[in-house]
Amino acid sequence: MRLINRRPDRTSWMLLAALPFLLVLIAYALGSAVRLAENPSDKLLPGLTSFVDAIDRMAFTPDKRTGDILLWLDTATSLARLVAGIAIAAAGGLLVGLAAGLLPYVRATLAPFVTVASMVPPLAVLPILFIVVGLGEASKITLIVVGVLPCLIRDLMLKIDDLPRQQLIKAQTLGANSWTLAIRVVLPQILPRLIDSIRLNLGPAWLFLISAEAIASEAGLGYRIFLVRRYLAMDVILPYVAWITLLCFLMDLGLRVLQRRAFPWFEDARASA
Amino acid sequence: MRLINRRPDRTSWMLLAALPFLLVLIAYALGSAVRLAENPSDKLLPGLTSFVDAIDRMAFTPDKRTGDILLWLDTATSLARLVAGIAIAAAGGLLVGLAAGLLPYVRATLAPFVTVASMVPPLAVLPILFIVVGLGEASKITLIVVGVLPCLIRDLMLKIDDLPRQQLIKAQTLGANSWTLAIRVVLPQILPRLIDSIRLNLGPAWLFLISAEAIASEAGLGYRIFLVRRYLAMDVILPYVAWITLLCFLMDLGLRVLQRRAFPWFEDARASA
Amino acid sequence: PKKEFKLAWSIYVGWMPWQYAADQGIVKKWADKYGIKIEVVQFNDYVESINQYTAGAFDAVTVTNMDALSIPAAGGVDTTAVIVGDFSNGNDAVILKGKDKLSDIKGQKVNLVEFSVSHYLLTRALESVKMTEKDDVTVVSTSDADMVAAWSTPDVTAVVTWNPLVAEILATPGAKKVFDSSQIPGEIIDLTVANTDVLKDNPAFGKALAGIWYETMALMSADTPAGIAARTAMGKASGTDLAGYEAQLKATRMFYKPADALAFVRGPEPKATMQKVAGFLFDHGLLGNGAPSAEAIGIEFPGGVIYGNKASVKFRFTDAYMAAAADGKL
Amino acid sequence: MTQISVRNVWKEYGEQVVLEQINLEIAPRSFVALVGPSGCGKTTFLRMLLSQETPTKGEILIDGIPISPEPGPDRGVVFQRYSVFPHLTVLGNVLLGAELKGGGVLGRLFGTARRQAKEEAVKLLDAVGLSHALEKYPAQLSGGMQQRLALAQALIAKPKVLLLDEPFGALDPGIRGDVHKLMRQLWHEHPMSVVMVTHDLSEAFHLATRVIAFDRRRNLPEERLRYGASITNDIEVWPRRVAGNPDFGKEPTLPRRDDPAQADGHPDRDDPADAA
Amino acid sequence: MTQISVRNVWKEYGEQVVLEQINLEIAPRSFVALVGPSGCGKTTFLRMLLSQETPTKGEILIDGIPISPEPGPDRGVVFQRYSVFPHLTVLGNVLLGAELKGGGVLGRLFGTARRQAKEEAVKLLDAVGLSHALEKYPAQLSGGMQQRLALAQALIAKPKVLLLDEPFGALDPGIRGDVHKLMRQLWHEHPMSVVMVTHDLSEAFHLATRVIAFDRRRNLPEERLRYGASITNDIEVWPRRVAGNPDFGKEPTLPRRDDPAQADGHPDRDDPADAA
Ligand SMILES: Nc1ncnc2c1ncn2[C@@H]1O[C@H](COP(=O)(O)OP(=O)(O)OP(=O)(O)O)[C@@H](O)[C@H]1O
Ligand SMILES: Nc1ncnc2c1ncn2[C@@H]1O[C@H](COP(=O)(O)OP(=O)(O)OP(=O)(O)O)[C@@H](O)[C@H]1O
Ligand SMILES: [Mg+2]
Ligand SMILES: [Mg+2]
Repeated sequence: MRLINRRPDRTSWMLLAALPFLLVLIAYALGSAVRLAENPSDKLLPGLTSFVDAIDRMAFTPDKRTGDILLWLDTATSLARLVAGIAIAAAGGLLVGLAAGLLPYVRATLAPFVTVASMVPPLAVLPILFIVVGLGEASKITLIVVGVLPCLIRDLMLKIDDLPRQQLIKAQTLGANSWTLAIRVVLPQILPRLIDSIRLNLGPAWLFLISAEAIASEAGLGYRIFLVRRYLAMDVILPYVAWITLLCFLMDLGLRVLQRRAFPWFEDARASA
Repeated sequence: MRLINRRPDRTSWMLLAALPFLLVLIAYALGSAVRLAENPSDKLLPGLTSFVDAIDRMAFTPDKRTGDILLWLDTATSLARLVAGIAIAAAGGLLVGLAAGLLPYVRATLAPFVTVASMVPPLAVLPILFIVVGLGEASKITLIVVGVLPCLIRDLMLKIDDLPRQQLIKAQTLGANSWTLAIRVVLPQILPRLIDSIRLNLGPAWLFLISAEAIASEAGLGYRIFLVRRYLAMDVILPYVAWITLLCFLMDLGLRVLQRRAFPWFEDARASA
Repeated sequence: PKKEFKLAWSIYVGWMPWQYAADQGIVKKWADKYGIKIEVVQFNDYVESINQYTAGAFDAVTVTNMDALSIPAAGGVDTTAVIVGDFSNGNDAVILKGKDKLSDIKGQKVNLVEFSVSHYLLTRALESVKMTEKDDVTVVSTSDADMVAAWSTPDVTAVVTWNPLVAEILATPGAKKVFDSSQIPGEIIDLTVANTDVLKDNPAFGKALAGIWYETMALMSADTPAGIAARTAMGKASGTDLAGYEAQLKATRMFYKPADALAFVRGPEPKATMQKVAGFLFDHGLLGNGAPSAEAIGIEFPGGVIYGNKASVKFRFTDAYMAAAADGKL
Repeated sequence: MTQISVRNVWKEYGEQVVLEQINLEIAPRSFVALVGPSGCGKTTFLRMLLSQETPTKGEILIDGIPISPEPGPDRGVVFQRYSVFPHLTVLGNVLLGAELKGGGVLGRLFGTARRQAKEEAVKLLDAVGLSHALEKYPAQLSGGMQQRLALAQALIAKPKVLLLDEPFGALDPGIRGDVHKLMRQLWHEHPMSVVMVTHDLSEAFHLATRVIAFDRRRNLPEERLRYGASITNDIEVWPRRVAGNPDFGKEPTLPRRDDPAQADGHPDRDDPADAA
Repeated sequence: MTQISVRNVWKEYGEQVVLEQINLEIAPRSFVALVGPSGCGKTTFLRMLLSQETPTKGEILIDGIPISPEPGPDRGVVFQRYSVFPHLTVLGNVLLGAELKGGGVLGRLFGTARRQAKEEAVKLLDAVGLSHALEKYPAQLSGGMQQRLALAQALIAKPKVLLLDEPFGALDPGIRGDVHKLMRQLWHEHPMSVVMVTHDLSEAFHLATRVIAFDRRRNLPEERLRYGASITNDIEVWPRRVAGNPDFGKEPTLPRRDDPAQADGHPDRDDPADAA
């Protein structure tokens, strides 16, 4: 049979799926063993016990100085920033995207600007950001917003363009004005697509958050990674990276579930389009 | 007439499009004037003459030490890295994406791993990366590849899924085997979509490049920005940011033109799908 | 045996000579003399350069005494200070906004690069006015690259940092230096260190480093056009100009001559300093997991004096290479 | 009572003349079928009636008044596709018309007003045979059901003119027969004029009171750009059909060759909901 | 000469029995039309003939040999949509069959081989009336032209069996008439059997030598899952049509009600290329 027609059965599937993860683990274990044999206190690729130690220290033992459990503190801090940033960007993106997608005057005004803005590397203009919003929580949230918002607006504009023109006409023949058309016809159809856009922008949002936390912060996952990088504590960094990956994965999953639950019509409509 | 039906004419359109850029310029000019009035040597929002000076220094005066013109040197260096990184990621993404998209065995093996890998924040594992690939050009290129590749693979896999199943069946009834089906039917249809994916990933690619250059480099746009950032030399940073934005814009434009030229059938086919 | 060696350096006033030496062929000249190859690699990010050295990607690195102890030494990489280049004599400073007494720092948020020499300087400064980090201030970790920008924001009122950032910050209205490293002279030492095992197997590498260094020192300290050219180039490479660079040099006690360095390293200061530094690092949990005390890591000084755990000496000051340079035996 | 007057209308797209010199009086309560070869401008003409396009020359009046420059609730429309809103249930789609009209800023009705609108919507949905699928979403409906829904949705706004652009072109022939019957019945019951574009002559004669054919009079390749289509045929259907008088407009006597295979015993054969 | 034998075939999806106990012998050179209500399993049956699905029970043989477990060049197919490759020109689409067969690892032909294949492709395209559009891409063709292209593409691979799943369902009635004529002609000229699924009884009788109807014998809601469809009618078309004997299979004598409005004077009325 042709390769394209050959399908693994359930068991093979699971074995195959586990394979690359196993390979990475084995490669790590080997590398770590070699390095630890040379230098027992090697920090770059620590052994299992170091990880267990570090995880225990970060996730289950209160910090001596502050009494906080660092991993939870960092997670809560980072998530609060991330969620705030994404929520603001989503709300703003929705508002501006809707206006620019529907109203030619707004689009003429904003479309070129947003296109250019989405290409500015936000990390490079951080100093100005600091001056405008200060160095506190606001700056981290703002960096996420500044980085993600233009992309969301662009996305939503394109997605409104993708709605069949006939729908807008039809709504007008049913008596819609610009406003009711926006809230009754376009908004509800754009919301599930906004979730898609947010999912796409989760990665960049994390990147911006980590970068912002690396620059000035007192807690947060990115802060901790950059802090312990100062003494090459890979035994802390790697679990943190894994944890961030897991959080990212869960957020993505959550958004997918939200999309399915909140917009039951969407999946079918997309499939039949 | 309803707002959604009101369209600006050509002149208004251009005026409106220019408006937000003007507003930003004016806001900048005001802010700059206020700060300069307070402190004539303020560096955060320099005045026009400082920009002219800085641009002249960076873009038109050869460096005394090396004879290079810094802006061009930085641009050439950064672009070479970016293009290399994107090219490698694109080639790898195409290869792996094609294999995983077409062959169920490869997909079973790679799909979950790629999904997880695309969520690892690459900046956080930089030290390991540097050890593995060293510090030369390779490290910057690798960071771009590591950051962009999983997204490209995921994208392409999804895009291969979106090809109508009927096409694959049809090709088999015309005598295709897995390989000829891949190169004659799927590859040519995926290439223009790869360009779309690359365009989406240009922003992240720049981010990774700038981050990598900030850590270890001797030239490059990101290097220069981080070098002068210590001195808050916004008169150099802002033109550099504008320049990066322009480059990004041109690359995006170039890719769009390439797509239209190299795949003349694509636009129509997408519109009629 | 090994023939090719790699040195990582990062941009700082006292380490700029490495770049210049590489550009001017001084590195190659000395490497050729010893029949080896030395690659000089610049880092923008200081911490990353140390990490790379610690991970084994480099044989030598430019580093401060404190970071040498907390990163490579605590990471089990036996490290020897081949060259004691200078100590900070005002290059690091505590700066307040609108206040001019150090004691005004009480209760403020202090922005600095956490766990860096700035952090150490803050601790020492607070000691001098009978305060402690724990009770009297809040440390906000801030990247050095953005320190100047951070200072320009209204909510940042106290920073501890180093040059050229200090100069930039002091140039803004309202910035007052209330404490600097000249008040703890000799405690923040800028070194060029190398892996002890590599040095043991390849003494030529250490000798070449010393040869390169002191030839460059002679060049840059000279009041000749060549000296000015050297300093101009170094200033430029660090993102400033001749005047800016010379201002930074002024706040640095450079050991231009090997004899000066020898006098310093053979004296009592290094040992006293390292004792304080180890204490600081231990307090902040930076001496490795489960380090039982500040003396968990042994530090050797010229003449075989050892501070701390004699069974686990990981950081060594040596006078061997500088003495050779002083004696013209390279 | 909704007289439509089209006075010397021309439509050009840049260089290309699409329609030229269209003059037409459509009597109240007409059912006009518009036929003609592909690309001759039928859709363009309908778009102008809908104010989705404006004529290059000439004017269109409804009851003597120039039509508004944008689509409005006086003219309803059903397109070949995309006429219903995928995010609303069947009931929601029909209710929408009432809500947009009477729902104020929110575009929603509450309380009694909503109950009344709902009753009306259900009655309409009953008329188009969708009362059993009130809570389904359009994607769960077959093509025929979607077009019936689009009809109900258009009718609740009580348009004076109903415009149809190949509304049944995408349906299977069998299902098309059912919808034709429904269409005729709706036209009898609602006080409106209908203008329908179709490719299918038999459909045109089956439903309309008047069949109008557009075509280019000059069709040499080199003349294609310079000459647009105009009205080439204008046929009164015989026996005359009269709105509100369904007796005259009954089934044609000949069985149609493209009637459904198993028309009986499958009253809702295009209904995937039943199969599920 | 391509005898297709379907022996006691059942198809179930999980709980649901879709087809049960299908027994069928299809003689060489037949043209079988498969009709039946929506969802009765016509497509499923065709998919099994194509090896896109495997029967749950039973077996399918071609000339006495069980069919290969995957699609292959012995069986060609035209779907309702997506049968042609958007990235290849009209000529490229037809050449593809030859290139995939004889083009080795690259799947491309060069030199003489290519020239020969091209000649053959052009001849086929001529037969389906597309010789004037060789360099166009499918997206530039009308629906009717795309389906004609799909036919030419399938035929160049010289399949023993040609499978068609509602190939003309998406076409306008007028254009459909043209393609019917073509289809009949192709069947006469190429030594193959044809199995065509359609919704349209008139189409079935118009083209086929044999019309087979699928339906569920038990259709109560509670029995729907447990009972699949099977063959309910198997009609030999009269007058008999014989492959290669086009005289017998000529146009039906009655004019068809759904024939095109302006059939004459518009030989290629569904051809957007002409309008451009
Ligand atoms: N927005 C537009 N810009 C330019 N040309 C257009 C536009 N809309 C339609 N045309 C042209 O006008 C002509 C008539 O198009 P129209 O869609 O009205 O034809 P139609 O009779 O509805 O055809 P069909 O039966 O295929 O639906 C065509 O040649 C088309 O190319
Ligand atoms: N992959 C599948 N998984 C589960 N059920 C399926 C699958 N494919 C088809 N079915 C079911 O099998 C039945 C027959 O489907 P099929 O597509 O063969 O019908 P059909 O006769 O071709 O209908 P239509 O005339 O609408 O094309 C349907 O009830 C359908 O829901
Ligand atoms: Mg039309
Ligand atoms: Mg089917």
